[in-house]
Amino acid sequence: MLSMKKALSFVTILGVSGVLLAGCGNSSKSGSSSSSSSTKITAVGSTALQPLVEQAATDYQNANSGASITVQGGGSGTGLSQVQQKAVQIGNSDIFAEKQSGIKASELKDHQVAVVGMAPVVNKDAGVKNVTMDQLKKIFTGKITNWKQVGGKDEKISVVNRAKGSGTRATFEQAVLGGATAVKAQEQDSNGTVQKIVSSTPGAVSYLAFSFLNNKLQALSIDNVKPTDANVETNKWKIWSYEHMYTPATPNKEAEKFIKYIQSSKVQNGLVKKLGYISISNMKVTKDANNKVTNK
Amino acid sequence: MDQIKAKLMKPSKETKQETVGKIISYTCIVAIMLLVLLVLYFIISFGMSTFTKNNVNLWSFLSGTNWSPGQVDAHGNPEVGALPMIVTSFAVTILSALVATPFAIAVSLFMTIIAPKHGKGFLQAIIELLVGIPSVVYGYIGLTLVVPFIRHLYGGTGFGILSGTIVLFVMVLPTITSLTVDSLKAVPRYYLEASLALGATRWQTIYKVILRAATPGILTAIIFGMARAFGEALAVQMVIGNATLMPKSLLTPAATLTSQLTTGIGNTVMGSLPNNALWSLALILLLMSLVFNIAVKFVGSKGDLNK
Amino acid sequence: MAFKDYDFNDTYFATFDDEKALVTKDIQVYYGDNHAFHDGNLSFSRNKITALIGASGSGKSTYLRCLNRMNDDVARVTGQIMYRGMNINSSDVNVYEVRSHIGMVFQRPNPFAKSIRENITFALKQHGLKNKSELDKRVEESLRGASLWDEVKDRLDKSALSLSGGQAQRLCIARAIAMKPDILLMDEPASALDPISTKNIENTLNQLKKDYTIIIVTHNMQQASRISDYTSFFHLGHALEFDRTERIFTNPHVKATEDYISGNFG
Amino acid sequence: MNPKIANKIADAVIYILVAIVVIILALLIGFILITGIPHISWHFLTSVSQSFSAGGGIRDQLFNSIYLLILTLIISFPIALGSGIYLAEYAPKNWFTSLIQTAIEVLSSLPSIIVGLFCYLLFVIEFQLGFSILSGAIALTFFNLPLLTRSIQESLESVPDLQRQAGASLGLSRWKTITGIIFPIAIPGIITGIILSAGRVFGEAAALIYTAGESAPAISYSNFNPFNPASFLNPMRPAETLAVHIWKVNTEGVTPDASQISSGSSAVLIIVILIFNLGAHYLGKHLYDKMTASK
Repeated sequence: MLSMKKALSFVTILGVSGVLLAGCGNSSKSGSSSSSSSTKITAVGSTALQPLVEQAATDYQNANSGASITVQGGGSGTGLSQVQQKAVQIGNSDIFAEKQSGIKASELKDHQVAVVGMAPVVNKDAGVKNVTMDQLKKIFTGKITNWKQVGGKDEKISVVNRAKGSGTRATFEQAVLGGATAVKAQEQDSNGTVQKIVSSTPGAVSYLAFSFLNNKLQALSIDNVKPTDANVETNKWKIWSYEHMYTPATPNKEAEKFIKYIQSSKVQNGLVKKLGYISISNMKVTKDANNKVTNK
Repeated sequence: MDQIKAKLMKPSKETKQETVGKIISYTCIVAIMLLVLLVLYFIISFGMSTFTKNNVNLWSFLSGTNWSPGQVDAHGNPEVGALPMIVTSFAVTILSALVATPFAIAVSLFMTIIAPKHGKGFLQAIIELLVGIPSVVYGYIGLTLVVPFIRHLYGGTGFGILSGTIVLFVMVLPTITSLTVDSLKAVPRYYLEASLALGATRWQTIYKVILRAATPGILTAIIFGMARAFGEALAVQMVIGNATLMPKSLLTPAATLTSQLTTGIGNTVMGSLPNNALWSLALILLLMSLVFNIAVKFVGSKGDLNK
Repeated sequence: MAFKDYDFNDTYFATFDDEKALVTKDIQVYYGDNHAFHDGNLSFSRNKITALIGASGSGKSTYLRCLNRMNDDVARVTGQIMYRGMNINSSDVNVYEVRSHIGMVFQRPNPFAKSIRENITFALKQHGLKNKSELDKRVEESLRGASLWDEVKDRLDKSALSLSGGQAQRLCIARAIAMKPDILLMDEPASALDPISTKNIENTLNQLKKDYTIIIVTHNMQQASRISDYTSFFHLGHALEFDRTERIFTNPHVKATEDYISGNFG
Repeated sequence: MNPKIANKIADAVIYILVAIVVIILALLIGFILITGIPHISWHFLTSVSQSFSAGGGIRDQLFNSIYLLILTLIISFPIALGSGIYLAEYAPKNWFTSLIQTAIEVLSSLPSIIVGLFCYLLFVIEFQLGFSILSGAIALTFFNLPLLTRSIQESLESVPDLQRQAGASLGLSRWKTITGIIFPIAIPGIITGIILSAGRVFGEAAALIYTAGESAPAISYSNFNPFNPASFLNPMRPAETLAVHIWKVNTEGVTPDASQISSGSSAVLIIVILIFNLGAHYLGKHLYDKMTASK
């Protein structure tokens, strides 16, 4: 019965520490994390950006022993709010901080690390390969409801939106809807899920990051412009956005070094492309938070 | 003689053991209660800020049908009407529990009374296996098997409450079944024997004796099953369509409280209205499950033979 | 069964001047507001068997369970239980110590789900007996005491749940006497058993008498008359009569006792 | 109706319902295994995952799932046992006890993401545990406690009172009676509870995204110092579990073989759970036999 005794004394310790923990939790609401060791960096936020940053962090840590970087998802909103509260050193976001309600963009510093292009996709069944920008707008605002209205099969259109507040949706609506409200419909928050739903549901339409386009679904051209990296670089293809890594206005030195690494041509021409993003350095234009595009 | 007397008056090893034991078990229950209270406090304080800080009218929150936090309607009030999600959550939870319960009871009876030898090991192994399958996997299987099936059967997109119910049915089945098995096992064996000896058929015995005696336990099983259904997000989100529309039938896309919550929480900023509104959904979820819980217990206390 | 209204003041308690092992004074038992047992004033002689008889619901089991404070958690018990000159019905008194001096055997055999040996040694070890050979000695002694040794000596490490009902009950007796108590309380120990097992148990009790004071509840009057030295008759939560067993069964003082003995109840 | 006919009908209904359930479950598990097993190979099980190229394995995720389960059980089982004992043995039957039970049951209906976020804010940030297995284990403790407490309570309650009376009559303390006599009898039921809650740990994703994290940094299996950040035993390192990995490759995975990894991982997960369950039953049986001398 010795083991039982041990287990039971363990219970007591845990129980007591639980009580203590809970006690602290109530009292120390303000004690935010001021003490982060100089080399430990946490980046949270956008799940779309995560694979890139994670892989870059692995390479970076291999090259710089002593650096410790944790990369996690959680969504752009989480990333921005956590970096604003200085709970983490880097907040990854698909969306400009200015566009996220509840974030004071002036307190944050934007580091653009990649560009992602997005394309409307339809189920192959619909028989549509090209639409005009106006048709696309009408589809997503619910004014066009059958594929035959845009030259496809007689099939009901079922719209799959991306999650409200997500970078993808903000970018798409800014570029396509221009202020109009999207029709209320399905909402999915990840590229993978949308990819599967559109490829398996007749009549479905949505939009995906370029890296998720595949031969099971049909990517649409808009006004006969194809969704390609080259078209994004010249802004002929309008639906694209930056991937951001936000830091506080005065960033942590190590975090800044790491971001510099990601922006370096080694990563931009290597990892960024391999992961299906478009390199920042290849862009011929820049875009600001209000969607104003200027040539470089 | 006096030695025995002295011993009788003094606390012994047992007294100490009992005190220690009580302290341990009381500490544990206090720890659990603190955890529960902490979570409750957390959800209530976040969930209430929609109404206290953002001045959203509670009634319009509960009865509104338009959910677009971040946007305002013609009067400048935020569009946070949670009714479609409340209705849908209710619908899928109750429907899946309703569908799953008879199956769960049948399987439990099969495992404990009808064929304990053959049924038990095999069925129990499968049921225990099911609990561990990640929601995502349920979601994708739902997407590849259930949604097309419903689409072929009834037309439409296949997304909707019906598909959600089917997926949830499979997900809550293990919980309800295994807890029901526990409560059937707790019915003393001699109840069964006594009833059979009186000439009752097996079904009469099951229906009139076993199930009655196990009613409180079965109801607890259903509560836990509904709790699982309520809290489930990833799987439901993929098959129900996740559209914040008032469900018109079982076949139109809809969204549950949890699926909206999970979709939105990563894309909103803590402290902003869209985020607070999501926490209010969590609060509603909490209150609804409390109501369910009390209702089921109330029904159960009426059928309880031990009272 | 409708009982006649007997006068609860029509009582008779014979006194004997042998040594007393246990004396109760004015025991009352309350379940909440329900006054379940009244005025328990009985004395139990050392190394004798006292039987408590009466119909179901007469309060004899309730009373018995007061004697080692098994009612502590379910009822409120007032009055005095004098054991070795001390009132043990007091919260100051160590209840665990009380129970190790006053053992109990229950109506349904309830061996622990452990081996036969462990059934006996579990509590002994807990009470501080660690010596292996001493433990083995106790196991043999108590099993012999309960007339079970010969039947189980080859399978002491087998589960006690494999025993028959009568064997299991004798194991429970062995378990109780292994603690070397002063007093053994028995709550209808043979009521769930067949006649042969009952006979075995009765023989065992006769053996045990020389070392223990035994108080036994039984609804079986033949059994009471066969094995007990003294008998007390209980009715509707009252003890009405106490006397030598042969006296109770041949010529009781109290009308209720007489009716019960002669089967004229109701 | 004639009771004999009713009996026949009832039997038939039960058999049909059971058959339907068996078919559904067999389909489900068969689907996962058939689509998954072809992708399982030694390489798959023993190599690290890749974030963008094909051919990644699940070595670390598999280990993390098991390690997380162990840590979670170490934290949650003692608390659940203590609380289960309280509820089954010590709690008075009054409104306060049923309030406690209701509160615990309500806890189990919270969406996992809420609990995940709560643990993120409190443990990951406030107590600076960081994204770590430990944070994940604490979050999962919240899910485990209700079910585990409930099943321990039920298992203890189903042990007949006669055993408790026997213990008491021998002068044993109630605590000793519970731990030494009642608990061993309740072991099989408690094992079932552990298995069910372990399943929840294996399958949980949403709560872990915010606590244990969704990245699996390189770890060394030859470093046995749990305080070394590179050690596989370090509870303070971030750790992606198999379920989180499945979630990740399904949602934002950009590897070309994402769907193969997903099906392969699901099949592996099922097999691991099966092995764990069988092992737990076996160990439980062994423990039960040992403590109750039944063979």
